[in-house]
Amino acid sequence: MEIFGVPSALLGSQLLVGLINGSFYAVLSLGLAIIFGLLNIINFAHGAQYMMGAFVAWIALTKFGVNYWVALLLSPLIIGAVGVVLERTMLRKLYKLDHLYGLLLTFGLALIFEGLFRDQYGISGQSYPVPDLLQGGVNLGFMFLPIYRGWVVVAALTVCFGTWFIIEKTKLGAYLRAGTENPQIVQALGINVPLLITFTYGFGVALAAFAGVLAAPIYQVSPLMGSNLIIVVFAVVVIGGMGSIMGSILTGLGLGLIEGLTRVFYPEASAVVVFVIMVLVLLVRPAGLFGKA
Amino acid sequence: MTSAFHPHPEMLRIHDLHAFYGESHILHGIDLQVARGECVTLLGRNGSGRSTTLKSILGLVGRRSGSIMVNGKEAIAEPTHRMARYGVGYVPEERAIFASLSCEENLLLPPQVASGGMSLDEIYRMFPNLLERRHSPGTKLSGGEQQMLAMARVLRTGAKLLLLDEITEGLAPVIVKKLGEIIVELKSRGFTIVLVEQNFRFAAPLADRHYVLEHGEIIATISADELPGRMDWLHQTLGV
Amino acid sequence: MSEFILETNGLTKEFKGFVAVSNVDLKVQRGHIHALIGPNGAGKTTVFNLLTKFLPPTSGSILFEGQDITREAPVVTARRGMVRSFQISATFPNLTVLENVRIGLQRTLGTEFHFWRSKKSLDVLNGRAMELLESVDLAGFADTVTVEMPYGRKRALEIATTLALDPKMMLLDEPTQGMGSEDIARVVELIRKVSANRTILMVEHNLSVVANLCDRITVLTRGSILAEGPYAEVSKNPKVLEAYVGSDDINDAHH
Amino acid sequence: MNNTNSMFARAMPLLLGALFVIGLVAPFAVYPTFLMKILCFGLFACAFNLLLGFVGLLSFGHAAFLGTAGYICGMLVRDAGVTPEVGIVGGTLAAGALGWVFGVLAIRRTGIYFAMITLALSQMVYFIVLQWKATGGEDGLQGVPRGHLFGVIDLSNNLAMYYLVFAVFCIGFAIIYRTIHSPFGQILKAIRENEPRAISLGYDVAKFKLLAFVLSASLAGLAGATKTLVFQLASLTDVHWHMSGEVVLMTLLGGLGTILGPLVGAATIVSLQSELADTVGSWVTVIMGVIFVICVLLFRRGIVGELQALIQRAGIR
Amino acid sequence: QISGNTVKIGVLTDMSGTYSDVAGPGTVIATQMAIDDFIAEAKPAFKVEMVSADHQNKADIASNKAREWFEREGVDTATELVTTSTALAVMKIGKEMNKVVLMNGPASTPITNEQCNDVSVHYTYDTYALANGTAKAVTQQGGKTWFFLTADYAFGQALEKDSSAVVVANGGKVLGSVRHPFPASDFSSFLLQAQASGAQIIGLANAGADTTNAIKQAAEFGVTPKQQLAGLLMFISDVHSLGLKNAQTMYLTTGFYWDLDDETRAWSKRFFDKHKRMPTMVQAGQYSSILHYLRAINAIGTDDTAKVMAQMKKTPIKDFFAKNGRIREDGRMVHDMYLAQVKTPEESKGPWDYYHIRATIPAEEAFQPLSESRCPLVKK
Ligand SMILES: Nc1ncnc2c1ncn2[C@@H]1O[C@H](COP(=O)(O)OP(=O)(O)OP(=O)(O)O)[C@@H](O)[C@H]1O
Ligand SMILES: Nc1ncnc2c1ncn2[C@@H]1O[C@H](COP(=O)(O)OP(=O)(O)OP(=O)(O)O)[C@@H](O)[C@H]1O
Ligand SMILES: [Mg+2]
Ligand SMILES: [Mg+2]
Repeated sequence: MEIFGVPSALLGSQLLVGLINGSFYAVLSLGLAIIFGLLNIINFAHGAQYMMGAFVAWIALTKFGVNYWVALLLSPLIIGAVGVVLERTMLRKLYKLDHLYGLLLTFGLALIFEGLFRDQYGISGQSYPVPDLLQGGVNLGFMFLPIYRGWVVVAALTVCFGTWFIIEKTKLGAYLRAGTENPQIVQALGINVPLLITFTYGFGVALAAFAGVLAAPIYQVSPLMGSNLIIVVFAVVVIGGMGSIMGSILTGLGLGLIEGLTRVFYPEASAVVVFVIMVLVLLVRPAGLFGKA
Repeated sequence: MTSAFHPHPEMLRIHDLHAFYGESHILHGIDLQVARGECVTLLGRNGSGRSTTLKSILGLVGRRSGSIMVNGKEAIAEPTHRMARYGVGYVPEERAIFASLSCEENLLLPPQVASGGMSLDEIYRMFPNLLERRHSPGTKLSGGEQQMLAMARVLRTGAKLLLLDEITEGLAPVIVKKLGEIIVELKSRGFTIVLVEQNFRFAAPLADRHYVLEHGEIIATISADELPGRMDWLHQTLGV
Repeated sequence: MSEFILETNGLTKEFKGFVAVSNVDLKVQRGHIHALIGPNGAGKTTVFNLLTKFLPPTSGSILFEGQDITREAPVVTARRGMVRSFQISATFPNLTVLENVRIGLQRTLGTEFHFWRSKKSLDVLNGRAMELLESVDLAGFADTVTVEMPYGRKRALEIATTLALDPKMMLLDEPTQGMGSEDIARVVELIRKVSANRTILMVEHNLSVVANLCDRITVLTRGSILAEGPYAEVSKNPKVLEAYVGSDDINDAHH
Repeated sequence: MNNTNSMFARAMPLLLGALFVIGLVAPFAVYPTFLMKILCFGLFACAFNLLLGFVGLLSFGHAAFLGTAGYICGMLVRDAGVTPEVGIVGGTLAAGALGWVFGVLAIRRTGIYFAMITLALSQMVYFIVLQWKATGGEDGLQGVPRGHLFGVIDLSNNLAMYYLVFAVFCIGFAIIYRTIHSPFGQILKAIRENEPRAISLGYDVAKFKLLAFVLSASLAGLAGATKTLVFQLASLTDVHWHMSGEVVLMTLLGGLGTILGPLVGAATIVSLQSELADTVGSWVTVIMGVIFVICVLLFRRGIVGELQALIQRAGIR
Repeated sequence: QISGNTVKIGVLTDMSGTYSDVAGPGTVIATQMAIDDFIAEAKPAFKVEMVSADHQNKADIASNKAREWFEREGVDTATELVTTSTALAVMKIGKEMNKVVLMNGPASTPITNEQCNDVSVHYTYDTYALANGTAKAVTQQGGKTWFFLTADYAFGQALEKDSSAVVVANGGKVLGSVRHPFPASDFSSFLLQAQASGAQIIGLANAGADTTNAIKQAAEFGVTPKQQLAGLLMFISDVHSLGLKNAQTMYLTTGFYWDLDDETRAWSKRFFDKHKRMPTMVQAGQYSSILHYLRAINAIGTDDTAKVMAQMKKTPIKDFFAKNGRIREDGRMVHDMYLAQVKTPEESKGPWDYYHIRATIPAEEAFQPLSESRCPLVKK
């Protein structure tokens, strides 16, 4: 069977691949959205932190023999802790200022991180093996699905929906949302907002690192792995609008799918399709799909 | 010693309080005391520093110095979120309703800092408007509804020392009247209240004492008994 | 010309099933100071938002000077001469007082997009700007940077800036909110002064201000008009007393 | 405070005059290509600053204008054989047109959104430039002849080229200076201070921002087109988002919202880059990052801003 | 006769960017080795100095730096110049200022075709040699059906076009191709298309991180080893970073491999001691080119550009890098190239033991023949 001249098996497999990429977009844009939500900062260092997450896993494996599963926990913790330190020492000083300073600071940090890793590990990147448990793949009939990719989707979606649940359905989440709007008053109501902010940043960063570890066995672990990805994720965030957590998750997944389809029907445009969609969405809904104007 | 059984008779004692926003020095040594169950007002012209006094009790100003004793304990060095644990509740001038939370979520948000916080039912009985709009997003409420919500929110926490900044602002007379009744009731329940008000007609019958501020200093203290005799002076200084 | 500068017919606004403004027929007579009062949540601000196009009505129409303006863009309505003030003070804080007023006047020159022209070309407006400042007693502050002014004066400046547009009609939403009594008196005088030759529609909870200023009052409850008439009449209406004042003596509601 | 402000206002023409004279004699003291590079990036940063410093819009996609104008100018001069001034004008117009497109899409949002939208749009331009055959892809647009100005003056002479660049810079700078001090600039300032109020006074805010954006884009394009002639090439780095970041750094380092800051910032960064290239090798990015962080944390007024503050404090005392 | 009695060599390379592993700091080390070896061997009457700079892959920085070097610092030759955009820019400056330009890192063929000039030498390799070598050898060895994964920009497209022609010329068949954006990180969609095509060989018409990611994901999706990959532009540093597990059995063409013979092993060991990595062909070529240049100056006793160029072109090149090399009039240095197949992890005996050399491609066949040249200097 063919659809627009493309065998349906190929189409099915592309949709699945799109979903896998969408999972990465979702985790990354979720982290960005959370940080933006509470700190009002666009975390330009998100891509670098994603890269560092992957590197920590790689270093842990090659230098200390720490396996994938431990790294999946450890790396977000370590990078999250780095995030906590950054927030305490630097970002904290910027909250009273125009938001653009946060963007500029994290941009500078991204340059530093990428530069340091580049200096230390060179540019070519390192290989991280697929964990033994997830080796191989299953034949779905229409495609060969590497088990690891399946795991990525499951892990990413679990984390995304878990996060969504915490933020939308728990008291902690209500503090977060309220703190986003008026930290002073939330403080006056007796909630330790500075701590909340610190941990939110740490958590957002940890999400980036988590995505990094997930990515390590798929992509080469290289110092620049995050720097191009992050701009696409920014576009995803613009398309989704910063309005809702669920919005950023769904937009991430959706754009992964659309990108996957573009790669079949018109691969030349697959690099720009996200940006084209962004333009179209902005024309119709300046605040993004889920954003509040 | 103070304890739950022997509460300190003095709920709030402020001594030589100075406050700054960046370079500008706003409060120049405020002194005041409020006993448990009392209601006092801060009067003054626009910009005289009344709101700033409340904010500096909570640590919401740039910098502050002096002494703030709450319930007998020094609190000047405490961060804002700890002040709430001292039993201080604050209704800000600008209401600060959270837009991303519904009316009811706004009410559910504050943690209980002490026993005796009001239940939702009690709140809705007090402010029927809120019951009707309970699922509306916070900022979609009308100005007056937001004002009620801000007041209600603090009553939920169980805070016993209430710092209320212009709570009648933008309210219809019918609600203002209701608020007056509520404050009387709160007093009778042992709440301590510091009121900042422009609406003198509202504040006068409620207060045990009035502090008059000018340029960040207290220029007069007038007790309820003395009030009739000082009305002329108040007229002159405040245009009341 | 009709005696009514502004008319609404069946003006209605629903928010997700909640009717905030329902079937309001409001008529504002030319030259009047007209007050819109009512309990909280009655829909006053929403009516203002509808009139100035910050919100689109669900149904009903708005006529300004006999023209249907229901579907116009906010800027267009503003240029027709219906200008609103904001509840928070709306000045340009880092411009001088004179420059603030000049921003209001500048559109008359038609050079607002001329990036190649010198700023000095605006000096021709200074005379008119000073006149406006004098009319609100701010001439002495002309060169002050606006942030440094006291609250009540900023309010006056805002009104002067609005007057620069020479509006036919001004909409004021709680103009005395947050003011001390002395400033209230000043603003009341100001409103009275500028109301010459123009129409004013205001929302105000301070009934002494309303009593003092307004020619006609519309009382809104739950989105609908409850009563309308001059102060003396409305203030005796038992329904109004019950819904709005909460006692049978209107004087209780004065600040 | 007012006094020192007006003191600045009075000193400004003197200062600008002095700089003009320095600019005239500079190529005899300093390597002209280097100066030309500084002037091109200086103009680029000034154009960027017009938007960020005076309208309050952070565009993170200004490289798109620099680069597009550069490529268009290069193609016009190299492939269509027009004279250099036509190339420059063509490039500038192209950048202006692109600026209009960007503006229409982005102007409705402010703050960080605006930054992200411009960034994403410029990334789109990057991909187009990369994939389009005529641009030479990764090899860049090479071998653009400098040609003869008005068909007469031979620009392959470095000194002649320098004076053209200097003239272009002065024109661009004058336009910016005038824009800031024009009736239009006055409205921009008002919009920046209180946007809802400006709307309520009947100004169509979006149109003002759009015009400012187009102006800024065109001037960035002017810089880019000129730069292509100077180096006789246009390359992908000009449209890459790192370039957008660099111009922010230049402006920030020099002093946001100051008249001369961007030029000073550009001169500093350009010199630093060429110095660092020989000495520290791979640490260039790290050092740039550190400068960014320091600027944001400790040095927000930038070089010129700090100097002004210093003079002001001295003046008050 | 030698300006300032000093020959000053400028190494302009990518010290930290995408190509820093292929060229970068290693080429600086190689240059210094060449200088030291030359001084030890020839005991010249003149001094030899080196300067280096990071062009950050930016053509304007490269051209600015080169101009400054030539004008102000008495640099006699600008060398290395990885990435074609910087190379082309510096070639123009070299021509304008009449200085020698020795290129090792850049890959594109226009350097010795449309853009060629008489002061430039393109020394180590070019895309034609790599693509041609791989495509031809693989097709001849039985890889008859091809599918291309192409980076969607000028360079990738050229690589695909050249290789397709060779495949067809050698009796193979191209079943299709897919263009992927550059740079890309996820290749699964494209690999699935390649898989669906059923081609025996998947030609990777891309470079650097794109290539390595594609190879890695090909293994993941089970594309390899059923189908074989052919890297059209790959270096030993790429294989090193991928690991043999991912790269095994793929074909590539290289101008140099450290483990060819005693000479290459000896030199590479010295290099390894300094750099802690085995040399890439660019780094080895850099050494060879610098030595050739210095020997030419020493032989004629002048650093006059035209004379040096003539001497370099006249003298055959024979060292551990180039067994029978020579520089043609279009500036192309031609020498033997090697078709390599990556070892499996089991076959590898230790670190950096990566290649089986499957064939030697003679110099005259390896590069684009002069008859096809588009360089104006070539008289036909
Ligand atoms: N965030 C701030 N930064 C700088 N100055 C401030 C700030 N907030 C208030 N001020 C200044 O502090 C002084 C006191 O302000 P405050 O708000 O306490 O006055 P108030 O008596 O409550 O009057 P109002 O009726 O205006 O609320 C005023 O002069 C005001 O300009
Ligand atoms: N955007 C909105 N979405 C949903 N409900 C709204 C919205 N705006 C207003 N409302 C509701 O409509 C009603 C009327 O609101 P409005 O602000 O007009 O009241 P008001 O008369 O101005 O009251 P106040 O005197 O308290 O300012 C309120 O109950 C409010 O909650
Ligand atoms: Mg106050
Ligand atoms: Mg209202």
